Amino acid sequence: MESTTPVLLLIVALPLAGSLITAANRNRWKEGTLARVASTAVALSFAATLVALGLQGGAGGVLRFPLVTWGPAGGFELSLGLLGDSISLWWALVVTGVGFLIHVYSSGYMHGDPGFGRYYAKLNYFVFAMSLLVLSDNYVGLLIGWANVGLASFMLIGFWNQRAEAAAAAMKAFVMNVIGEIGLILGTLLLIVHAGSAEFDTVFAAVRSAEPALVTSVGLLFLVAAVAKSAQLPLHTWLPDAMQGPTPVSALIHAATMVTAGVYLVVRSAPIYLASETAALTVAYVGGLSALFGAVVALRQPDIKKVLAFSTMSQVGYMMMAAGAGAYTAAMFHFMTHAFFKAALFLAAGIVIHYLGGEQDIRRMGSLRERLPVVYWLALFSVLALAGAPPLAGFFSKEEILHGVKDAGLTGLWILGVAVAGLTAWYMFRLFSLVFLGAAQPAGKGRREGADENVESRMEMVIPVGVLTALSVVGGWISIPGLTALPEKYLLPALQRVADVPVHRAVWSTDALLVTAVAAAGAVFALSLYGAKGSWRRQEVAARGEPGGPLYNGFYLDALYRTAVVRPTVAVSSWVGRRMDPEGVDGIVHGIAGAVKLLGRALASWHAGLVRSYVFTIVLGVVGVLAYILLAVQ
Amino acid sequence: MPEVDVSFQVIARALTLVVAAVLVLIVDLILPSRLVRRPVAWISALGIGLAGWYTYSLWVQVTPAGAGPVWNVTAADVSTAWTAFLGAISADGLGLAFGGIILAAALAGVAMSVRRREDDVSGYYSLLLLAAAGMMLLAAGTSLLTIFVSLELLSLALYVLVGFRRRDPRGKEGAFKYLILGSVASGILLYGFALLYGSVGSVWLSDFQAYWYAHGAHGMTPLYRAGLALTVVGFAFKMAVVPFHAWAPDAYQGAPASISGFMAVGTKAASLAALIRLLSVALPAAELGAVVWPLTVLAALSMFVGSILATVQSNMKRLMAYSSIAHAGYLLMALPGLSQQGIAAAAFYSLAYLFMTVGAFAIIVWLGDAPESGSEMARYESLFYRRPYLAGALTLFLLALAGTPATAGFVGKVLLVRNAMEFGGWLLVAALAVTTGISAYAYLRVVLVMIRRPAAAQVVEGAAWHEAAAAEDPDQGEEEARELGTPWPLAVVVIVAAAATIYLGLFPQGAIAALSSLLPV
Amino acid sequence: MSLSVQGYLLLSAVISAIGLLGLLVRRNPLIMLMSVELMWGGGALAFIAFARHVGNMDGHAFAFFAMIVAAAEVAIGLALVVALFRGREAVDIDDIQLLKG
Amino acid sequence: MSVALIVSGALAIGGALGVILARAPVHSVIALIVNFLGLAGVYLSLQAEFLAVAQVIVYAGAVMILFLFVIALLTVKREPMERLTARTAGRLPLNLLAAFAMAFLVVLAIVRSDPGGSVAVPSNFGTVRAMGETLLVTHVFPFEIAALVLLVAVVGVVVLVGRRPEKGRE
Repeated sequence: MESTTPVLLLIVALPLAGSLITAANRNRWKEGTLARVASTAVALSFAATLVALGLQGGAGGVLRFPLVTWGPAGGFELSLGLLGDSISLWWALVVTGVGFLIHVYSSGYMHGDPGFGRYYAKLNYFVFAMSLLVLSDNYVGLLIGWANVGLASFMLIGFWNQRAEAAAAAMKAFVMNVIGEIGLILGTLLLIVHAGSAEFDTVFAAVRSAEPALVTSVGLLFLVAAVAKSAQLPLHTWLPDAMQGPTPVSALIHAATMVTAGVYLVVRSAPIYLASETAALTVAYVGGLSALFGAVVALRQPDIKKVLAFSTMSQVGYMMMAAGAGAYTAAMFHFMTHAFFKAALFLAAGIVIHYLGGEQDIRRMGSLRERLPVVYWLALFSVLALAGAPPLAGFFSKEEILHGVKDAGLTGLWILGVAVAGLTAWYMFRLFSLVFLGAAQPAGKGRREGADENVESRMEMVIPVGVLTALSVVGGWISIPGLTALPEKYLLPALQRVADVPVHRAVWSTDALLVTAVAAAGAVFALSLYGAKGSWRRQEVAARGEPGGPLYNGFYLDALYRTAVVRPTVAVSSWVGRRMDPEGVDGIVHGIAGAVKLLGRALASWHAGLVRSYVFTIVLGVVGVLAYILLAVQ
Repeated sequence: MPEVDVSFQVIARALTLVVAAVLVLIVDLILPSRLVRRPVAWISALGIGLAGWYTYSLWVQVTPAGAGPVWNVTAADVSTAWTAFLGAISADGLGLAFGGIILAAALAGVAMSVRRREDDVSGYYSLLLLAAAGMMLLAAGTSLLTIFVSLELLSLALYVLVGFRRRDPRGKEGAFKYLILGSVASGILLYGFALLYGSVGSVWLSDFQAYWYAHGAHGMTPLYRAGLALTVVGFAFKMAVVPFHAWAPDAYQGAPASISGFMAVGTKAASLAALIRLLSVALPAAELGAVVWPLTVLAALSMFVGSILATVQSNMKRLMAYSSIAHAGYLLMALPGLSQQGIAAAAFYSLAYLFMTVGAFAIIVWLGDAPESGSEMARYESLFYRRPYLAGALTLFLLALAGTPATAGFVGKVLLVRNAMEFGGWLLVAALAVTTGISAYAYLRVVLVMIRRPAAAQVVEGAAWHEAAAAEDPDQGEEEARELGTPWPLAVVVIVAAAATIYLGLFPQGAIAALSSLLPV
Repeated sequence: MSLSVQGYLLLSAVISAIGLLGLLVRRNPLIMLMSVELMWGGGALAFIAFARHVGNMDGHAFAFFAMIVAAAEVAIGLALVVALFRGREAVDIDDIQLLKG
Repeated sequence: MSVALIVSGALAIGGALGVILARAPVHSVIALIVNFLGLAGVYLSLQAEFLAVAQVIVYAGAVMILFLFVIALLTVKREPMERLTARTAGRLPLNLLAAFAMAFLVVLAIVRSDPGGSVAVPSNFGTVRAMGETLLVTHVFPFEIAALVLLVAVVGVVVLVGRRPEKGRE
């Protein structure tokens, strides 16, 4: 079932139009008008996506809209077009839907910022770029969207570009993205050369007959791209820094949509990964290790947004793990649920930060339960959803992923995944306790300049969080094994259209009990340590240098955990977080950049302006060319 | 005594330029000097336009739509109908296509020069026209003599133009270095031509083919090899291929930006066309590897040196010079296999390079072209907030040079990569991949400078610099530029270049098809 | 009797090489220009030797054009030398080094 | 091999060495004239009469006079010489090696090739009349381009040094 419809173009073009209009009138219109225009553009785009969903005519349906055709000329043919199959529309739905909520939220969050119009223009531009990425029917279009998404993210991270850290963070994100883009460009070039086209269907048909080495190379190159965009090991360091951007941006880009572009690339390229086990397994292990790494590092982060950032890295790691293991529907399902609860958490964090006048250190918060009761409840449900408490959304999607990984025979990764589920509950409840429970800490107590006491009455901010939390609660019910199982019914046909995808059915199993138990243990553990009277809470709070009571009054349990589990974990966590992270991985990136610069300086000194040395260089060149042509070839 | 076949049709495109150059000089003698500026610019533009018309009308005849080029029908047509002066010059697709690119660059050069305030405008325009004529002839020359003399015509004119900037010692310095190194290269080329002539016994390229028919593989004597090697070096120098590139940064930085833009495109296109023509007749396909392999290594070297050094530059013209060195490497990717497809890729990339580079240089002119290193970057500081459209256009050109999808630069790179892969140029593909990343960093540094909001101190410093520049040299500086207003030709150059960069990125098939059979058979 | 073509070629190669060496070791721009002349002279000699060898006068034409072009080049080169070095204490190419990197 | 040829060749090489070894530019000019005269002699032995004459007139005459003018122009106070520094001394062997390597390769190509015997040439080979036909008939097109080269040289020199008196605000 294929049909052509301009609705696809509308999904992409509306945010672009919104961006241009907002940018053109950014200094002329009032805040309210700007916000309304930009939000309407995205809302219409969301509506267009729903229309497309209706036109699609069932799970196997494919919508197309051709844009540009190149060739056939010069021996190859390229065409740019839009594709609306189940995978694309699934992604577009989340991008425009969550994007709309965040647009609404931003009108409150960015209220009074001098760059208000600029902000909305960029936010709209991001939605455009992201929808272009997911709706393109070929790798070149995907690449164009990919590059634009990178640019949008660069501009939004560096939005407050008067701040040196913001500019530095933007630069870092950009460098990482460029590394990824090179991988994508090279992979695309290889495919174009092999298949004579970049169009998905043609490429996937050609992949069946391609040499394994070529397919593996493409798979690994795409993995490089995905790793950079999705903040996976070892190119993840930009993500925590990216929290320099406004909080709604973090919610939209660095939690819900952009970082999952890597997952989209892997899922979209499923036929390539199915043809190359090496590449697929690499994806799975990179994902698994990233999931573990993110979770471990998140255990001790003091910054509310950084905890969420590392959590994102960890959760995207889950998705990559699933995609690598062949459980594509599980990866896509988790993408959707994660978008709901992570966006909700970020937006809730934004409210908290606003309330505290810009404070982001969780050790200085506490007792917000009394003062932000609505946010408290909303956050609680989102945290539960992320931690995997049944029957909230995260429970179902995580369940499906672990099941898929186990089915694929990757027992090691499965164990790792279960452990990460425990860690997830642990760090989330640590965060939750430190922020909402216990006694008020300085920042929570006193008034600060710029603090917004009435933030909870700002409906444009609270309602989006409420909607997202509600989705986090009910979103998982679309995939109750044996009952609804909507994702696999809807998404599998699109995959099966291009490749023989193994079917991982979501089923109930006793493993669910185990995972839930592990997560519950993590949660209980965190609550006991960081609850109102928790010993670790006091220790951490004291560690920020405030006067506190006795450091530690050891329960037996505490002492046991402390020596057997907590201390090693904490040690590893802080070691990984502090040493390896900034110095190791960053060091490599800086090292490469530094080496290029150093090489540049060295080469530049060769161009010191001395004619004789230039002549000398020429003579050397002549000798080389002459010697080769004269002697080497006979 | 042979009858000389004078064919106005074949030489009209170069002749028009020469006539325009002479007219410019005559007008300068007639009119009082304060009235000269406008008429000579118009004469130059019209001369180039007319040359363009002649090029186009020949192109239509040589490559009739649908039928393919004439020589594909009968090879004899090439040697009789479309050559002149006993075969000293030809009118074939290769020369016409690259000639069109050269003319476009020359027209842009004229348009970028209308704000120049030096005296000697007539000298300036006439030299520009003569250099363009030399490039046209180089691209079309079919005897070693024509090739050599027209190469020297363009070189000498450019030496003077590079040193044109009045009272700026940098221009003279760049010009002198360019002259010395260029003479060395010409001497090497001359020696190479001598060895080729001695081996073949003729300076006509048509006799080279006869030589290979007669000798077969035995034609590859040591003498011939040496001649070939020295010849290749001569052209590589003009294209600024590493290690024969050292003149380029100095010359580009010292020259007026309008000239840098013109010569970056024109010299490269003309030399590449001549090199392709020479290799296609002077070597049978089986022997091509002997020349292509060393060129491949040099191409990879060019990409690396060009892109790495571009990352540490603090002068836009110098940065563009290193970018041109890297691009010389990319263009050489067309040579492996020397196929129609490869030449089409080179021609397309030259066309793309024309728009990207001319556009970038037009913006350099727009902002008040300056030869210093370091302080020059102050002009680009926070440009996005002062002149968003200009900054946007420059960003587009830089992104295109880096090879971003949806721009002409990307399509060109795809075509070149495809050719290199087909003929086993894996080294080139790998070098292109790595250096694309490095050069992206170099170009984006500029974009970041434009995005960055200046700290207060920097603004003062920049302003002070402008004042100092204005006091020191009233011809230059952005203040002055603003005072003069933006001449519309400059705006036209930027708009056309930007439009073409995007158009060729989105709809390249027409251009690729038109360029798909340039190789003389 | 006359020398074989190889003898003439060796002579031309030696003269060209001396010219090249001059460019490598001398820093006086005037002498550098003269060294360029030497290189070109060697090239012209090779052409004339080959012309005699292969028996057509294309080589003579080439040598003649090389002569013309060299003269033109020297004229421009000297003009630049005057512009650059007038009034300087030492005439040394290493002293003009504004452009580098 | 005639004595005249040996002497001419020796003059050419000796003159060339003189150019690069003399310290004062004037001495180099004289050495260069010697080189040109030697080359002219060699041309004569190759039946290139016209070129031998042209060599003497164009080079040894006009071009060398140009050099002397410039030397005079630059020497209002003192000889136009390079500074007496040893900045390049350390690199001299390297430079020698490079030039030698290049020359060696070219010589190798020359020696290893077998050009065969020279062909017989008509009696008017290299005469002024034959030269005229070559330049004005066979190669008339490059000849015209060469005229443009000279035009460029004229315009170029005017542009570079012979500026009109500067007007306006300078």
